[in-house]
Amino acid sequence: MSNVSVAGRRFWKRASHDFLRPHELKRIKTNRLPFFKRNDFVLSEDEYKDFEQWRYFPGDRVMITTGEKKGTVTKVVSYINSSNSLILEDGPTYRTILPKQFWQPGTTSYVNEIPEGVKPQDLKLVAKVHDEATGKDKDVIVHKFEFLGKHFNKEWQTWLPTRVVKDKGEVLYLPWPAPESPLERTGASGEDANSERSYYVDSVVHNQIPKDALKDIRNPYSKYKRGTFEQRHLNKFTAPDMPLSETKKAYLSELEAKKALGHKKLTPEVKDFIGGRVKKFVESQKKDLNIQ
Amino acid sequence: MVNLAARFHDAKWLLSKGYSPSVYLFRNLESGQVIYSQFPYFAERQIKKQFQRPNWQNRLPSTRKDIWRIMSVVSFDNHEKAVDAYNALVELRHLRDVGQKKLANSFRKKNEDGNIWYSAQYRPTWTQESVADLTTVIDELKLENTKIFWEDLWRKGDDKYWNQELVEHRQLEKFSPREESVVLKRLGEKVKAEFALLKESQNAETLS
Amino acid sequence: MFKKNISNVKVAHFHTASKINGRIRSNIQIRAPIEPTVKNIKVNEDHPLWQFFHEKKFIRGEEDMQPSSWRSWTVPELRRKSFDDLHSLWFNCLKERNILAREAHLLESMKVNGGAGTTEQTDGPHDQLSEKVRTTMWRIRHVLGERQKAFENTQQVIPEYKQQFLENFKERYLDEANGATEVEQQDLEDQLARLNWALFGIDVNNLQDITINKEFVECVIYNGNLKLQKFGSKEQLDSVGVITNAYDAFPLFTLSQENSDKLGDLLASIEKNRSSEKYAEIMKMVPVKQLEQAILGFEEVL
Amino acid sequence: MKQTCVNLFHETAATQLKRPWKKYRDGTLFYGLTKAGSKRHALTTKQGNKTFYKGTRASGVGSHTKFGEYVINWSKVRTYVAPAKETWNKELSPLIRETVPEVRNSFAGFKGPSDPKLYLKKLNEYIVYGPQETEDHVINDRNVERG
Repeated sequence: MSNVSVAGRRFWKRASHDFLRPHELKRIKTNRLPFFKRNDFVLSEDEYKDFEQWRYFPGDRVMITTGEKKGTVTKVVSYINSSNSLILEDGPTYRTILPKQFWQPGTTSYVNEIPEGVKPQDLKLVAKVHDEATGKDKDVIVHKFEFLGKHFNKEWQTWLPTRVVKDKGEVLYLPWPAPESPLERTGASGEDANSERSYYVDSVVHNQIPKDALKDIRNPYSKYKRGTFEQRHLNKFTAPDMPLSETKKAYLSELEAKKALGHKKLTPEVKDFIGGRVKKFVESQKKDLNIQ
Repeated sequence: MVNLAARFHDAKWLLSKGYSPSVYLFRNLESGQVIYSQFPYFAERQIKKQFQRPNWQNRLPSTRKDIWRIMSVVSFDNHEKAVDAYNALVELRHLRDVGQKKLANSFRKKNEDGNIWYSAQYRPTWTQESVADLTTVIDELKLENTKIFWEDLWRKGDDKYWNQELVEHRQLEKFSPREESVVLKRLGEKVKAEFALLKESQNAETLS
Repeated sequence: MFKKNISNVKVAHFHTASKINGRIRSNIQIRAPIEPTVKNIKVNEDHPLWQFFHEKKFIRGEEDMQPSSWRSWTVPELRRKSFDDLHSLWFNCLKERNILAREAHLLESMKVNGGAGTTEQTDGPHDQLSEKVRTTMWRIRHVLGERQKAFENTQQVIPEYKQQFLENFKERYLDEANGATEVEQQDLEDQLARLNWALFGIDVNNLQDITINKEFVECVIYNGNLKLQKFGSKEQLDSVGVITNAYDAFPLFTLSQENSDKLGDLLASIEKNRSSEKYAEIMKMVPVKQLEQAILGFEEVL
Repeated sequence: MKQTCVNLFHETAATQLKRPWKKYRDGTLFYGLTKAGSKRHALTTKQGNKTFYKGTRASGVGSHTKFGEYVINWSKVRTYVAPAKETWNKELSPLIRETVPEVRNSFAGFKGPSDPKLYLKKLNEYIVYGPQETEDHVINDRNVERG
């Protein structure tokens, strides 16, 4: 804000990723203490930001489709932002060495099993569907679902994308899991000065916005203002044709002259003449064949 | 024209020439050093006398008029007190530079390198020491009815350092640096008038 | 002589050299430097620079600086606000950004980690909040631009819809005025006043500083006809007919619920005007001039 | 022989300071710390030729007269129109609590916020009901408002 410009800030953000020379990277790697290499980290620009990307929400029931735990049905616990993956309740784990400062209460060993993140594309959603035959709810694995607009979710008190399954014109809504404890939302609209309505359209003659304020509100030279594209613009952007050479001109005039003559219908005499010539040729061919 | 500040003047002389019973403290804007004067101006000789052990941290300040500003005017109810205070201040400065050099240095705020804290050329400790000396002088000599006119009351520090029975603090009227001499002259006239009134009443008392 | 002089003068001294004067103060000790304090500075409660402080705090604590618990105004929320409110909000935002910038600058100079302007990879809370306030600000401009566009678009289509709009209003107005109570009558009066402001731009409650123009003429004719139809009987309506000029309409324009009994007198004066010699001459004038004549004539009557 | 630090050991200290082994292509001496680094920066006030005037966005608001006075052209001076004291609503906060749910506009039956028909509809509502919210204005239970 104060002394670093937007561009400057961007520079600092990227500095850790892109601005290291190969030899510097090598130096860092060789001087570093040994650690278990993990390659699943993503750049901060590529981190998932919205639910459409994550697809699942903590609390959703999912089935794992790859790896050792393939076929397990479990629950989503949380997101790992740095690797765009989800932690599952009963998901895959890996064994690692945990320095003492990271020990949780109850940890007794340096070697520990730690839950491993699973990418959203390696999961399938498990939904509950009411089975009319048995009269009970049953679990259904959703092969494919999509997002259809947004709705105001009363449980979360916010706007969330709507998850649906579309099949043969039918739309089945997949609800988001509810929060564990009901949210305490205060300041509902219409209570304070911030949400009070004070604007009413009152005239078509008098403008409520002072004339002098207009030039500060709108930028007449805005680059986003497109205007309309007219023929004169098109003319301006179209290059003129190259002048024709003398030869080309002569050829074209010849073509024109030929065109002016027009097509003539064949007279019976001409037809007979052509037919006679063809006949003569065919017969001569036949004669040659007979000889051979 | 002779710069009167170049020489020491006793109380009798000051009284006879109509100078006000005041001591003037000037502050160096660049370094924060302070010089004491009997007059609303100062002389090079005073600088030489009051900075007897200059070094790289406590340099001999220049006489440039534009970098010296009035810090405070200390006025008394007679010329003897003013002269006593002036001499005592100069002596205390000598004590800090020579007599109790180590003690004085122990009080000073230091930077990481162990030198006196500074920002560019500015060392705030010089100004703060002169304020401390002023309290010492007033307390030790018991100079009653002292009025101190501060350029900025901020500098006088906490009230606990001052003997409230002896001293009264006032704010100098706001002025632009260009008008400093005029303001000081006017203040001198005012102090002198008060002094004359006081003397008159004392004379009347003695007569009766 | 000089020496003699000195010995006569009593001078107070501190150091040992002044022993000769009988004042030995060798035990004098220098004091520690006295630091200036802000306690000595008094600031007015309404000092303009307080606008750069949040509730007169030197710097806000962490509990007041949670970027995650605040969001920008959304466009639909801003659409509810009048121009004055949006103007106020803009300046409130501006002041808030000043406060944030001041605090960020202070933290930067104090080299506090995570403060704005440090080489941390993520923005500090000040930057984040400031960016959110900035979002509110561009949205204010967006909403006002949108509102202006709507106004201009309506200007384009109003000639097309105006007559229909007025006809619809007249129909509903006369319908509701039939057998309305006093409170309802007052409400209808208010509605008519709002209509006049909305379509003609005339504030009928404040006619003092109005300029006589085309809109005012239109307004007078419309109101005159409306009031005639509201208060007049069938015979009166038939005798006067539909009024098409401002000269005739102006007396009726002045009618209201309180002085509706004067309708007969007004109609009589209209008849009288019509039969006068000047009438034909006035009818040749432009409508604005007609209205001026009507006002002059009406004042004479009064 | 190439001029380097080692080869010039017998030269004077001043020569060493000038670092003659570091030169620009045109032969001029290079006194900086490094030759590398970006040189595409905006000019400062001290650079450029005699016609280069950078300013601070605060100067150049007037002109000098031949008598040495400076006349300010007020149309060039930045002005800020703050709301009047009576209309300044200080209760509006620059930011809103995250807990307040967001409202959306539907513009049902209209093209959008700048549709003139919507404007006329609102105008009609205002004429009939005055400055108060009608049913169409109110936020419904799905947190949607007509707009």
